[in-house]
Amino acid sequence: MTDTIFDFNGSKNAGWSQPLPLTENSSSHIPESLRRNRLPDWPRASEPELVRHYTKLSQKNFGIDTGFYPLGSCTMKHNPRLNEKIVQNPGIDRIHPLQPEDQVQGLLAIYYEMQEMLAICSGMDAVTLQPVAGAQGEFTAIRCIQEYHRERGDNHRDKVIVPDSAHGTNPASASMCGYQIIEIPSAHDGRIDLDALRSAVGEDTAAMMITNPSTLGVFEPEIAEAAEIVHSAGGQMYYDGANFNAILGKTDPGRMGFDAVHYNLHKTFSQPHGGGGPGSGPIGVKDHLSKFLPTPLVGRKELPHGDIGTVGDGFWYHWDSPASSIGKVQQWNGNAGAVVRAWAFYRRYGRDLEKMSEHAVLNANYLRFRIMNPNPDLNIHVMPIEGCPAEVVKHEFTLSMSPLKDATGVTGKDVAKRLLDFGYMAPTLYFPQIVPECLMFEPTETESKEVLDKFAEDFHAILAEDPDIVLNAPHTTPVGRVDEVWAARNLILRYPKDEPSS
Amino acid sequence: MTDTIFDFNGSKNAGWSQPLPLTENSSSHIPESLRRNRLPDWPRASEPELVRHYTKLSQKNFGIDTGFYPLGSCTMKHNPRLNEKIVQNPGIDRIHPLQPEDQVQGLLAIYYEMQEMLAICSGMDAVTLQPVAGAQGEFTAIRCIQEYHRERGDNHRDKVIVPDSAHGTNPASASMCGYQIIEIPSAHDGRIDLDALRSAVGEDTAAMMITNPSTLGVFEPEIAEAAEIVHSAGGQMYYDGANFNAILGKTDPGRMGFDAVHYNLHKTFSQPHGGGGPGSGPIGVKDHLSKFLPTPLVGRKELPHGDIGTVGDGFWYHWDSPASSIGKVQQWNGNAGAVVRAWAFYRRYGRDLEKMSEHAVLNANYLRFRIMNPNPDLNIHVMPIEGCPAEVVKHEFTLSMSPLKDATGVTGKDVAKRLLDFGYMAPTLYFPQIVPECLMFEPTETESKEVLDKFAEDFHAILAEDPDIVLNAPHTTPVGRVDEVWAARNLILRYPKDEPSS
Amino acid sequence: MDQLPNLGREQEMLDIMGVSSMKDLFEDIPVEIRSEGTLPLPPPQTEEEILRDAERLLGANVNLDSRPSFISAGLARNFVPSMVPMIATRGEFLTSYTPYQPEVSQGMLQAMWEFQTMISELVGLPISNVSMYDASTSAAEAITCAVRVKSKKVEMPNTVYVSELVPPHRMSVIENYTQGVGIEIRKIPHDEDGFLDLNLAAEASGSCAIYVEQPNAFGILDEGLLRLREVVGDKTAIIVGADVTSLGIVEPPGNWGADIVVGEGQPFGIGPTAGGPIYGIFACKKDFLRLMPGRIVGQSIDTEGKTAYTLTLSTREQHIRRHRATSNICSNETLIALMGAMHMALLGPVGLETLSTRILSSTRMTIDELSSVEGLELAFPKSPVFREFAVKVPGKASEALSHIFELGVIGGFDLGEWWPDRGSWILIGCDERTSESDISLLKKSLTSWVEESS
Amino acid sequence: MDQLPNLGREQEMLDIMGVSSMKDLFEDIPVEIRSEGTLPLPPPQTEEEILRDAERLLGANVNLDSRPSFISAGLARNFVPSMVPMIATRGEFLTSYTPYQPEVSQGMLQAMWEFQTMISELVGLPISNVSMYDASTSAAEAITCAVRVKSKKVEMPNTVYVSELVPPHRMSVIENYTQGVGIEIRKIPHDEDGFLDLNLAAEASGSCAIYVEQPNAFGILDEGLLRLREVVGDKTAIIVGADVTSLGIVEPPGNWGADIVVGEGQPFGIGPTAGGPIYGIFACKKDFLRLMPGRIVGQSIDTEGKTAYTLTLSTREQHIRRHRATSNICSNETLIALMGAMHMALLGPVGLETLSTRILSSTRMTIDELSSVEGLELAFPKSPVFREFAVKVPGKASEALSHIFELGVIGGFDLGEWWPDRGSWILIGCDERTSESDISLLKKSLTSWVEESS
Ligand SMILES: Cc1ncc(COP(=O)(O)O)c(C=O)c1O
Ligand SMILES: Cc1ncc(COP(=O)(O)O)c(C=O)c1O
Repeated sequence: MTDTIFDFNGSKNAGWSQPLPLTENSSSHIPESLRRNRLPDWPRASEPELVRHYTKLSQKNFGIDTGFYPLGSCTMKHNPRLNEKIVQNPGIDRIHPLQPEDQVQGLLAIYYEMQEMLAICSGMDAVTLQPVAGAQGEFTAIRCIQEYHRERGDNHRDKVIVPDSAHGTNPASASMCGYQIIEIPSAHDGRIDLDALRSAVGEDTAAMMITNPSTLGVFEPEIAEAAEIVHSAGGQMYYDGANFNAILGKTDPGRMGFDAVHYNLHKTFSQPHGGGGPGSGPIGVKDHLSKFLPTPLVGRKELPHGDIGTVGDGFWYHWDSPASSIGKVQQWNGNAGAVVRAWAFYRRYGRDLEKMSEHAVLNANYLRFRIMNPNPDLNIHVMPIEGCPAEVVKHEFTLSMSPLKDATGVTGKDVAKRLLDFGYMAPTLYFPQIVPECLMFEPTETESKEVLDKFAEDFHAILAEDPDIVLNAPHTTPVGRVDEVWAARNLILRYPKDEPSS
Repeated sequence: MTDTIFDFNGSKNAGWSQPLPLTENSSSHIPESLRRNRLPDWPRASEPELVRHYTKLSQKNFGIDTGFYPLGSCTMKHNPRLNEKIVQNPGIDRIHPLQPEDQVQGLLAIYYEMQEMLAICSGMDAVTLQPVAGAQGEFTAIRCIQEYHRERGDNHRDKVIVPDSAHGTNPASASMCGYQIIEIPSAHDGRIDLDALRSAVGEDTAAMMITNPSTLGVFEPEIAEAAEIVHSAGGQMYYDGANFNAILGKTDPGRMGFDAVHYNLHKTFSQPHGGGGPGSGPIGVKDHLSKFLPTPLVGRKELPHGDIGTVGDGFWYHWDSPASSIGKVQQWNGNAGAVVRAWAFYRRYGRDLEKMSEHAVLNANYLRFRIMNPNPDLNIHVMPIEGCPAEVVKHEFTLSMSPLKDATGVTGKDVAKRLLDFGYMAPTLYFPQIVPECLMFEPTETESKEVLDKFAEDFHAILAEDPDIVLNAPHTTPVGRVDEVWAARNLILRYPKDEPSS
Repeated sequence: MDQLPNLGREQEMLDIMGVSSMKDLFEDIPVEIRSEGTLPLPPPQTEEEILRDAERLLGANVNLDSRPSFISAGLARNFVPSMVPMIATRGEFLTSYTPYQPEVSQGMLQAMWEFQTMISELVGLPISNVSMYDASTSAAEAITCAVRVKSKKVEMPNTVYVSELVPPHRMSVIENYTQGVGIEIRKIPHDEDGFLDLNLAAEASGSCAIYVEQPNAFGILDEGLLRLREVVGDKTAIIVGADVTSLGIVEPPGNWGADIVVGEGQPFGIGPTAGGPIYGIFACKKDFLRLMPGRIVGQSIDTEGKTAYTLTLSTREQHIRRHRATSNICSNETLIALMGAMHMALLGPVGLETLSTRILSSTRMTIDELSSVEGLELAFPKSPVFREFAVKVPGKASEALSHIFELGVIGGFDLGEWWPDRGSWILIGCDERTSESDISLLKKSLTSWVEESS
Repeated sequence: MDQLPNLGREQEMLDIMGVSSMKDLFEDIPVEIRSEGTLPLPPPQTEEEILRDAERLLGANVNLDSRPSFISAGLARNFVPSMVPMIATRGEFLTSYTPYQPEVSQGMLQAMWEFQTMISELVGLPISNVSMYDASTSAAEAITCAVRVKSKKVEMPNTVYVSELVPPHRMSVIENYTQGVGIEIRKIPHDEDGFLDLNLAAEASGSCAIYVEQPNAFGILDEGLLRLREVVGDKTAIIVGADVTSLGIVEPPGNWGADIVVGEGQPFGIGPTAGGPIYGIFACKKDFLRLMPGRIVGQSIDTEGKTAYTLTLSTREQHIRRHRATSNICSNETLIALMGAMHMALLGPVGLETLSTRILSSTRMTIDELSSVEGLELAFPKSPVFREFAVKVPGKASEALSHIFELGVIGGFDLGEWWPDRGSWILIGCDERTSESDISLLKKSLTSWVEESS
């Protein structure tokens, strides 16, 4: 019906009803030259129209709630509704980050608990909750490492090593700190190539950034050796925690030899991803890096009389500034709302977070097994090959669709689009780039066996299908395959005119 | 994927996690013979599975939020989200109806305000908010009328008169009180037939039940005469308030001569209809009936010192019992949540409720005009005829699709089904029964001109369409036309067995 | 005004219609009955202002979660999982109405069909409708339904026996619903342990129906009811009002002969909400199906044979059968029943059992604690109870309750309000959320009252 | 555990795979680095328990709505229409991620394209991205973006001038984002009225960019900025940090020469939320498009020529361009931007104007009231302000604030925390919800402090 929100054509005065201003003619206090003459061409709509508009838009959007979302690396697990309920509390929604400590003891207590919990789970010594996304966590940690080297007079270290399988944010974050990126190739099985690493490290190595399980979903057994190599060259080891979901309670980056790590609360700890965010990317560091952390952190003091009031259970929570803090990476104290959600999620598992990882890994291995072992009666053109020939995977795995492409011309992207027709979100496509025609699957722990069985079955059906159907997929989605090249050529980035109206 | 909720097959122990019972072995306090041996076969599911299940079900459901819902008589207007927010307040959600007055002053204040407002708008003297639906309001009012006659020794009055155009609940409600129903035919234009009424009334007339505007959406100009006729026979006049949306601030049942009226808070006052309810059906009565109202009502007393506290603004609110109350029609105090929502809705309009009615009527007349005046270039098979040839309608109107049926075999029902394909809810079908092949349209005040224009256009498109397409509609809905006869023959009323498992 | 999309565009629309003014649209209302001037009401408010007033007013109510609370008496202070209201109020559910067009209402229809199944499983009867207004109207309509089904077949047509312990408010609803259609209600007494007097209940044999509650108004679980079928014989319908949350540990009435089971659905799905909207459950045997009240969803097929759901047996309902309908119910409590379905599905069989056990357990602990308070006396010390129990205090219950409220405890319900001769009885309700500290505060505060008043 | 559908079914799944135990799935972790035993954390909790703890903890925070509150300093105590969070948290939005598959993400994509348009209209620039993390990172990335675009074309590459009144926390973010890539930041002073010193600003001519704020940290609207383009010449990018809610009455920076406008989007769509999640706005002229950070949605067509939306210009982003990306931003603040879009759409042009006027109005009234308090002194009595203003108190701001907090008022922000030499300055923030009674309580409490402390 209405195509865009700008098709709502209420009267000149349409808009949100508000109480009257406290005084009249306040605008006389603004110099005339500074006054706006023409209001923005925003829609003139009523609540009924907008509720329907956005409801209808939502109907054209896929979420975990509407179907299986095996988007690898992104950990699209169920978002418990309790967490959404909790953040409606005015004790978080209506809190200003600059309120004095005594007004926000409850929030600080949650922050403190989260700092502690994340440190414990990762084997780190100190945690900040300030970074608001994984990428910002990376940036923050690399900044801390940068100051660490600087403080030691190690000013010549200007390179950061990343495997070629790393997520794009790793090199981008390091590069924003001014580092040169050394990309090292992976071994043929997608694992770290220690020889390549040995020849890459040197006196100019500031840090290495790596995730484990790797972006291929496979645990890197030689991680301790890698850390050893980097450390002995004087570099620092940075753990990209996007894959943390796989290993809680089983191992931790501290044991693996890392000095710093980020967590994606929107992955491991279920903060909803909301069409791209918000996220939250706390970082944990070992002692030697802790004084560089962004300011402030939450500390606590035991109160003289242990029994004083209920909130702090005998503690006084306060903001602390690390001695040589890099300062701020976000203006406030990070995405507090995401932290509170993650706290609620964590509380639901407590020490059983390990079970979460076990089930994430169980589901990934099960799905992989199901996909790789189709019913022999099916007429499958050709099977994909594993991105990594490991016996077990962790919480995700990759498949190369190259054989299919060679045999029928159907690419990984075509298969991905065809999956949409079956009511699934497509797996991550063409990442990591080292696996040709890569599809990356991460079922997460919150999918049932039945969903995984059905997905494997549907996947097989696609592999057995007339390639033409797959090549032209999707067929049943709100729009057909979208022309991305057209978009980039025409660059229609707003409605309808090219220039704002005022 | 999963067909029904019973396809979730979690482990034996799957289910909602709860804190442990306070004591062990409490079941030993229940005689063994009374203990349940086999638990119900409820689904064994996790939150992730259920969120998705119900989200997917919702995707197969049409609401005002998803499209135009011109279901006549039901007043499917926008449901403001503020109202939903307000009822999440623990001051309503977590209140017990038996709490003493001093614990619920705020709620009683809202009740009082609503009683007053409804009395004012309808020209009645007293209002109870206890009935939980329009039909229950009818029943309650007829009960009051019954006691009124009884108290006067008028025990022979055993008949209630309803026009043949009345809603089914009118005769059903009166009949539940033990009354015989006298159905009087409407005049040829659908209006009340005063002669028929005159010959129907008599010493046995307990009441007449009627709505105005009539179920044809047309104002009954002779309503005062009708009231006169009934009153002079000693009967009482009951106003079915389902069509109250049309007349606020323009006239009221008090002026028209009614003694009792119900309001549908879920129609006029925007309580969402939720797939069939909840509703709320307060009634208002004139003084002579007020002492029979259900118990309790809310009263208030001015406090000795006017300035005592903020809630009551100087008043003390209390529950009162009418002198000859019929007692209770619902165990508590009605649908308090619906009353609070309706209060929030009312507050948004205040004395401008009249604007609401104006726009409801404007929209209905506009839509009627648009539908009855198609673009002459269109190849419309045949136009519908008006259910009532009135110059203006009120908030709704009826069309007879008989000409179409005669010309092409396409029935009102077929057109209704075809409208679903265009993304609309169908108008009310075959009600009132006095209009052959009746479609009844009520756009409400919350639809924009653009929506009405488009609807008329699409309606014309259907009238011009190949009848086969319409006869086999709908074509794009989650399921095709559903076989209602099959359902009634096979009576599969639960899953999957016929008998409960225990 | 942010609710009227056509505000300020009236003239444009009138012009298209060829109508000159808004006034013309109301010319059909005779002058004599037209309202004059503006409604004598306050001016409109904005969302901000309404919300502020709402928070002020509702915030002034004492909510049950704000302190230890022991008031139950037919409604439950429950815990509703966060998912339930969030998903049930999705616009597709919230803003829909009766699924007259099944093709675009499969979501609600299927959910209600699943609801029927869960209720059927819960109470042990094959048929369930999709909700009545509440427990009281459900009981009332069960009685009229039983009379419709049985009157022609029994010795005592139009006669129904009802336990004398049905709470008076519920009884009043039953009376309103039955008085006009000539149904005679006869009361059956209970013995001093609160059990139904089975000897006198035998008199119901030959009547249309007997209505009893399990647990009853004092929370008592009555083992004798297991013999009720034997006592009243095969022809008289047994209608049982049940506490749905007891059915995780208590034998469902369907298993001991109930023909119809009714009750308050509220504990599954929604808070007590000051008494509504809540929903009643109604389940029955097949023989009652065609004369039962309310809405029923059936499985069916569409034109292509695909499974589909639809309302069925609508010929019982008022919009078809008019004054011969089995009930006048039209708008009902579907949305709340949907919340109930979600809650039941989340619980699962084991969750239900846990829930029942928790309630029983806290009831027992509360009894044990109060038993040790000198001056308090259990009204029915020997009878097994669930959720509620009556306690006699040395003085007026109302005064005891005011006293302990001052000490921060909502201590139960003054039974004198229902039965004046029980003015020293408090009905204490426990639930899954009752904590040890709640119980000890109740005990402490009651003790202090007993001490002060003695 | 109600979150793991396969709990208790592990063996069944392992059997199918031919794996004997869960342990086997973790055999690939070398023994030396395996964790021993259970995580040293408390046991799992149920939803009931977590909610209880959350309410206890969060309930202990003093929320801004619980009393008169005058703290702003870059975030707004706003009023968000009820519709916004309810519709924005529909699962289809809430539980989706980056719309990599546009075919099933048209909803979010279109909403974001509409968001871009509204921001573009708001600030008067043709291009908008779909949100940065917050105002501070948006400012920081605007600076690095401007340097990328301008460095090769200006006399002072890698040099950016920044107003000295940028709040220190924001400045710190800017420093972190710019320090490593060799950008030199030079400060421009303000005069005693709080206006940018335009003579010294002229030095920025020839640099890559100048970053100023309107209103600035003291709420001051600086008319001189209208001449900034003239002062710095054509080659230097003008970056303006704006209060989005001022733009209903204040001329948008795009109209007086800004190349990039950044700011805090929070006032549209979400409460202050203890500082996050919020979102930053970022809008620019065409020349910056290909080197700007963040996500952009473009209109396109599908295979049948139907209008469709998709992410575009992704080659700027890290997942394609890796270390040469224009930013490392990946997960961002889309959902909050969606809330912003809804809020802006609800307001409409006239609603925006009203909102701005209300804020201005309450600011003025607060100033007027406090001006009459003996002992208080406006820091910039002559300068026009919006939303905030600085007031000097006779003593320590922190003590004044503690005092009035005891009297029930959150009185503003102690500017000594940002600038130690302004330890007697309070930054008082007003907003659309400030009421006359709030103002009079503020006045009363400040007066009482002045009196007591003098
Ligand atoms: C492996 C990996 N590293 C880093 C990131 C960046 O995290 P964020 O999106 O939270 O910035 C991601 C996110 O997709 C990732 O998958
Ligand atoms: C004209 C009319 N009267 C009465 C009713 C009954 O109201 P309720 O559904 O609230 O019981 C309706 C409802 O549809 C109606 O349209």
